[in-house]
Amino acid sequence: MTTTTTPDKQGIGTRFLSLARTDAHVTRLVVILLALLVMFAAIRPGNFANSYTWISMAVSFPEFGLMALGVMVCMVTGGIDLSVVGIANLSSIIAAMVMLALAPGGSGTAIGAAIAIALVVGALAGILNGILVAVVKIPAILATLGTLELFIGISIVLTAGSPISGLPPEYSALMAARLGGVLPMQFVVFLVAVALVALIMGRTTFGTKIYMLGTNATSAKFSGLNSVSLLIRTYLFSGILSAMAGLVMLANYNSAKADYGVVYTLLTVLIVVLGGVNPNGGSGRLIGVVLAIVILQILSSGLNLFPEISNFYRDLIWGGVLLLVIATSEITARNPFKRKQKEVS
Amino acid sequence: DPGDADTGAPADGGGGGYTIAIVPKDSTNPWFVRMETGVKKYAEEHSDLEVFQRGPAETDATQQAQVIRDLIAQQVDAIGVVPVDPGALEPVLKEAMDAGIVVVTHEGASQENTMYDIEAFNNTDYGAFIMDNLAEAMGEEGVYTTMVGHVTNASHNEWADGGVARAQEAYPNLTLLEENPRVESQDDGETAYQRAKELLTAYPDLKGIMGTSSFDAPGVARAIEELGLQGEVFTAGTGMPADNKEILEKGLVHALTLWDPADAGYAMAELARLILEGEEIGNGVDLGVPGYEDMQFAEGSDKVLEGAGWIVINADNVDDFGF
Amino acid sequence: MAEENVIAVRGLTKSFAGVKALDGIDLEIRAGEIHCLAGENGSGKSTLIKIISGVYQPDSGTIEMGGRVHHKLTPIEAIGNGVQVIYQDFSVFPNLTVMENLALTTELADKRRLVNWRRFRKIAEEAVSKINFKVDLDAVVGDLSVADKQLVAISRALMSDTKLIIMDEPTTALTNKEVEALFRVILDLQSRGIAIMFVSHKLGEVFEISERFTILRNGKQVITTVPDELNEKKFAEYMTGRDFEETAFTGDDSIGEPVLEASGLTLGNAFSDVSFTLHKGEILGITGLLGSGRTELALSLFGVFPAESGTIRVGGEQVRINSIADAIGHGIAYVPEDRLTEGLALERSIGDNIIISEIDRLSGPLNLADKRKQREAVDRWVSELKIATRNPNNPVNTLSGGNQQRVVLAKWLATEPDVLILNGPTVGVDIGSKAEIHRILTELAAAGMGIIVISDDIGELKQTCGRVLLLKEGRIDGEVDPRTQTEEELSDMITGGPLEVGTN
Amino acid sequence: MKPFLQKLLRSNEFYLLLVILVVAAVIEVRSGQFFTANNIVNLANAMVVPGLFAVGTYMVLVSGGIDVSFPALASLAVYAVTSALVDNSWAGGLWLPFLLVVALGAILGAFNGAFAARLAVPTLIITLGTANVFKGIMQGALGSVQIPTLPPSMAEFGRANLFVATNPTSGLTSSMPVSFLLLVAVVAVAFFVMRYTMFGRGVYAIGGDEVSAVRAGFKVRRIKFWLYVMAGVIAAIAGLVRTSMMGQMHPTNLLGMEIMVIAAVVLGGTAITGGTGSLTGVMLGTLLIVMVQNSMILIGVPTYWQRVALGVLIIVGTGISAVQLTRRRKRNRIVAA
Ligand SMILES: Nc1ncnc2c1ncn2[C@@H]1O[C@H](COP(=O)(O)OP(=O)(O)OP(=O)(O)O)[C@@H](O)[C@H]1O
Ligand SMILES: Nc1ncnc2c1ncn2[C@@H]1O[C@H](COP(=O)(O)OP(=O)(O)OP(=O)(O)O)[C@@H](O)[C@H]1O
Ligand SMILES: [Mg+2]
Ligand SMILES: [Mg+2]
Repeated sequence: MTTTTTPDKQGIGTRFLSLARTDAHVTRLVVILLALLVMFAAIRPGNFANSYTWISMAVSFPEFGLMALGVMVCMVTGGIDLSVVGIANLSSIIAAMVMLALAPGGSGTAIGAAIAIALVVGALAGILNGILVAVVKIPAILATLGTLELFIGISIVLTAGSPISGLPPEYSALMAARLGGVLPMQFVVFLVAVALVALIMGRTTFGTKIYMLGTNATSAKFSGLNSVSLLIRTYLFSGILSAMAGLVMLANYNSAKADYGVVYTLLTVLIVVLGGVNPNGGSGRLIGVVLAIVILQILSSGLNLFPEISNFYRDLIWGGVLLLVIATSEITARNPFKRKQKEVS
Repeated sequence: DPGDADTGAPADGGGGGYTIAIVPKDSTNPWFVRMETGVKKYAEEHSDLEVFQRGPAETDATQQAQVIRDLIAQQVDAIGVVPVDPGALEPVLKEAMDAGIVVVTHEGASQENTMYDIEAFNNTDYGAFIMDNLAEAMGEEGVYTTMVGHVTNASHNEWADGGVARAQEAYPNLTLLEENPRVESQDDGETAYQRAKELLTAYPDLKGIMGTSSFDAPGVARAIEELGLQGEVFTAGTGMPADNKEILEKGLVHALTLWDPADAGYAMAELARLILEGEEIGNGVDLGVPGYEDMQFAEGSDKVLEGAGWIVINADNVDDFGF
Repeated sequence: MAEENVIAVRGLTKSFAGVKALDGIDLEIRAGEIHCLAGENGSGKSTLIKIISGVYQPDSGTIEMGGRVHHKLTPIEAIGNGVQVIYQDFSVFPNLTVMENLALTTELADKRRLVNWRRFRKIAEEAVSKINFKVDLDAVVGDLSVADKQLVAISRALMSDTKLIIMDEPTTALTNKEVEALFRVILDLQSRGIAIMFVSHKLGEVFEISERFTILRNGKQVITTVPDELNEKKFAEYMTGRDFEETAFTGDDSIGEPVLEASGLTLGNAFSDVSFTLHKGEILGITGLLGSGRTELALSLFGVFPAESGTIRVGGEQVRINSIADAIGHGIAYVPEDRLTEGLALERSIGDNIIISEIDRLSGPLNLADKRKQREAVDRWVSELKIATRNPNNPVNTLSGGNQQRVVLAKWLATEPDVLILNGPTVGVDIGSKAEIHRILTELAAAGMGIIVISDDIGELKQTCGRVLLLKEGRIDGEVDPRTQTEEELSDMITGGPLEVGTN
Repeated sequence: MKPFLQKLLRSNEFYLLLVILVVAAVIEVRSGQFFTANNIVNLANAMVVPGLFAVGTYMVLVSGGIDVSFPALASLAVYAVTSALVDNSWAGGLWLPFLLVVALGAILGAFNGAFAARLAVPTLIITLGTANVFKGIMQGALGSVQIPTLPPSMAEFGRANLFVATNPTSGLTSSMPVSFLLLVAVVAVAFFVMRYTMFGRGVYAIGGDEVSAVRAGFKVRRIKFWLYVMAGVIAAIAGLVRTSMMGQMHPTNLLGMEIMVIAAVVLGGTAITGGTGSLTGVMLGTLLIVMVQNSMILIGVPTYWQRVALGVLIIVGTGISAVQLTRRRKRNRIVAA
């Protein structure tokens, strides 16, 4: 992950070779990433060598990176969360309102309270998603589509559609800070989230359980797993990650608005599937998703280096990369009669 | 200082000259496609400079900030922005200025982190003028409402507010439909058409719809024609001549208003060059395109430069523009 | 006399990513013969079937049918040559009606492009009448009982020009009664000159009906012969390749105090007023026809469908079991009927499958997984149950039936239950694994666990159980000591005397 | 009679119809405008494009797949054709644009189909990829911009109407577009294909159990391939209709419709896991969504509350059928997660 800030191919190479062995899909992503970096370095050495290039990327991708992590954990259970953007904006709007209400001039406590409340809002929104999916048993793709509309709707009602700005300077200052002079705060937040996800998915019983649930919900049920509580906790987790994204956006734009980053909804899904998470649930690794996030960021920032190439080629390239990856993954290991998991919606 | 700024100029940058990037709200909207023609024209006239337009794929504040961040990373010398949402761009534009990049904006009167903001006019007056058009068509009496692209679109709402304010002070017989003072077209001609039909079904005495987004008036016009209300219900708004030739000539729309985005693009680039070359920017500065030869500071501001207003297009002059 | 062969395969070989599933198989099926294909789990039976029916292509070898030599087949070609397969999982369409399930294959074989619903109904009516199977043709197959699903699959196979019907473990899901009915169908088909090839792990029935056997071991053809050449012992040796001992029931009757007492349990139309007591160290059999409520009873003891009335006592004190969690909490474990969908997460590792029900106890603070404890638990059960795997991190679907079943068992033993309920514990498991599983059950009982075995495999009941409860239409219809009864007496008790085909 | 009644009470369509009637009643009460000739026509008009998309989506969902690429596919097909014809100032009949759009739709659909038929990857991933590719080609390679004036034949087609409904009280006139016939035709064809051809039954079979479909002798790959081709053609036709009726080509006009259409189809009782679904339900589901989207003002929902209302509708609508399903499972004691 440090690749984005220290573009040192030696390091990357050795670091990923070990990883590559463990997972064919990860290998493919690593190859793509390396190819990208080489091209970048060859065509635009000036920018490649310029640390600001990497720092600015590290500022940009945490917004949707955090949301993608949320989508990932839901997809592992065989679900999906289309409402991440809605949750992010709703929680950042409420956080902004709280800051302005408590101390327009800004104060440590006000900011602390605002952050806390944003996370609570995210958690509540996630719980609502979880209940709709686990208890009412609405297919996740529809339940979270509904709540996406709902959350954006509520945000519009709260703000009459206009942005909430004029936040206390301390807050954006907090985020504008650079850890050790280099690492942007947004990036640090993202790293924390990644660590959190790695811990929860890989090191806790909860993680093992939701992978089980995603693989075969019926056998999970017969093994005594409480799918309702598991799913609610999963979407809650996604909600909190989205709220973190909201807080990052609040800083990046020094304002909150109902429709910031609506384009992230499909982007996050794209990232997660590109990262190798199976929409039918049960499989998918964090490292893959993180690689996908970095790849897409480098792609779009790289494209902006070429004014003569329209930004619309970004979609073309993203789609192409996705198709390429799945095509190659099929060739390496195919099982035409692979039954698709259908238990969880 | 320029010398330093140059090191970052793209490898294929034009002969050590300045690099000036213009960042529109998005790139399919015909509005900004037109703006790019102005930018290209400027680039041709100044071969020593690297001047280009670079917009986000969608009209989205986060995407626009992303583009600007990448431009800063490329160490361009100047950035001219048409902000999707001025508030949202403050931090990234501040970064740009801290990095020694010249920043100018257009349609961003409220922008703080900019050196100068060019307004073809002031938003409130522009809205007022659209209202004047509508009022004239409506015979200065009747019920009207306003349509915006999105309730979240800052300038659309400012224009609409300006129009409403104008109606209140100047047209005592115009009344705003208070059950539904503002509807959304979602910057979509089809939605504008559907909403208009619904409005006219729900409120039989509705006589005028003030459009703002360039999709509004054409969509509303479609509804008026289909519902057989031609000559009874009226609309006005912003629009490009070519896109609205038909409805203007049919008389479905009395008049549309615009300023030529190409000129705005050209003017931004010129202003950026003047600043880069250390010229004094003051009242009367000439940005080299009609309507921008004699820019004046808005009163009480030393940032917002206002130009000589807008163009009205109607059935008679719609063919005279060539765009 | 190759003419009278409906099919002859020569030197068939097939391997999957290294695994040699089939290795030089030569086999002839004659018109009107009943040919049994036997072998342990993973010996290649299903693969051979899938090749003959055109689902898989062989790596080498030929298939002669309809007077032509094929190097590979498509499903349609196979069907065109009169080959019909009744798969282990029946391969019916759960979302479609009985009528459509019955008619589609015929219509496809006739290369129809359009659907004529009247013709569909005619085809369906004919099909069911052939085995006089009474069913609502407009019912959705997904809602049918397992037995009816299979009867649908069988009727579907009886097309006008069928020459060979292959049944992959047709009896795994059937009760004795239904097996008898099925055998009548098979004999009837035979009399019409249709050849039958079937796969089974149940030796009894194999001997009852087969005219010739082919036995596979690790993809190789061990022998093809006639019954008189074999007795059950030799048969088993051919299959397993080792000297084989049938274990008879050894569990003594020195049972301890009650662990599970059910009284007056009732659940809607599933079962009513069921009372029984299970003691420590006892293996209690529960048997009855499919639909007699035995599975529902087990599921309600396990909290899946809580009983509407009646009381349950565990270790003497009354408890409420309204959820699976409750059941597990009270030390009740359940090994489900269908391990593939209810018992295992096939793509997850063997290890995770073993510890999943136990995982909370194998965790540290903040329910952080304790990898060391987990590892120890896994290793322990893999070795105790002799699960054949090099690496417990491999996914479960790399194991064959028998071993998969042991994984399910291990999962529940890991929770150290007081009461272990097994539903069809050895369905589709070969004799080797079967004996092993029976041995394990007996040991567990000896160690003081209370065990309920739900089964209609009479041999199994005789070998393992001290007492057997008969369940009929949701009510307990008597209790027997299997050792005092012959298999025939037992099966008559279950089915309520000899029966007519298709009266179910 | 009785079994029929039971069946009715079980059917998702029945409850959907109830919901629609309730919503209609609400609109009528709040505005007195619902059951007016021209409002009905307005709804029919608004339903054409979503309705067409819904048909294709329904077919794909039944096969157990899911297609999110159709708006991008339609936009690309129609944009390419329109701009080509405009550049060559085509003044001829509608047959050419129609033919070209259908052909292009088929080709792009085949692109989806090739992947879906060959790869065991969930089709959501595939179509996410192709959607981006299609969009990228249109906006990047073709550098799409708004096209103000269409070829005359398309413009006429867009304006042509079957009849004009007049509201006696308000005198408002709404015209029923000719394209509504297209919707009817496509629904009719789709109904025939799905119910009366082995291809259609194959689609259901694949959605029910793909392995069994292979064993039964269905040419699963071929069926999937042609399924996506058909979906592509239908989507392209929908795109042509929208463009013609707007009288202008707005390249991005359709983008982002996918999720709402899928919601409508699932609302109509088509299982998102495949195998079940009826065109009646699909049309009812689409009608419900279109009705609500186009009646917010009539009901008097303030603009700021409209998205909340839409969200609630989706949640409640899908919630009802979800609860139905769970109930049924319980009744039949089907063990499910
Ligand atoms: N599709 C497949 N991919 C990979 N390996 C396979 C596949 N099908 C079968 N095998 C392997 O081929 C061997 C034979 O499998 P097969 O299913 O024929 O066994 P079987 O005799 O049917 O076992 P059972 O009695 O459990 O049904 C097994 O070792 C299995 O691992
Ligand atoms: N598609 C497949 N991919 C990989 N392995 C397979 C496949 N199909 C069968 N096998 C393997 O073949 C072996 C036995 O095949 P099969 O599925 O017939 O056995 P089973 O059904 O698990 O056991 P039984 O049939 O005795 O209940 C198992 O190891 C199984 O994993
Ligand atoms: Mg088998
Ligand atoms: Mg088997």
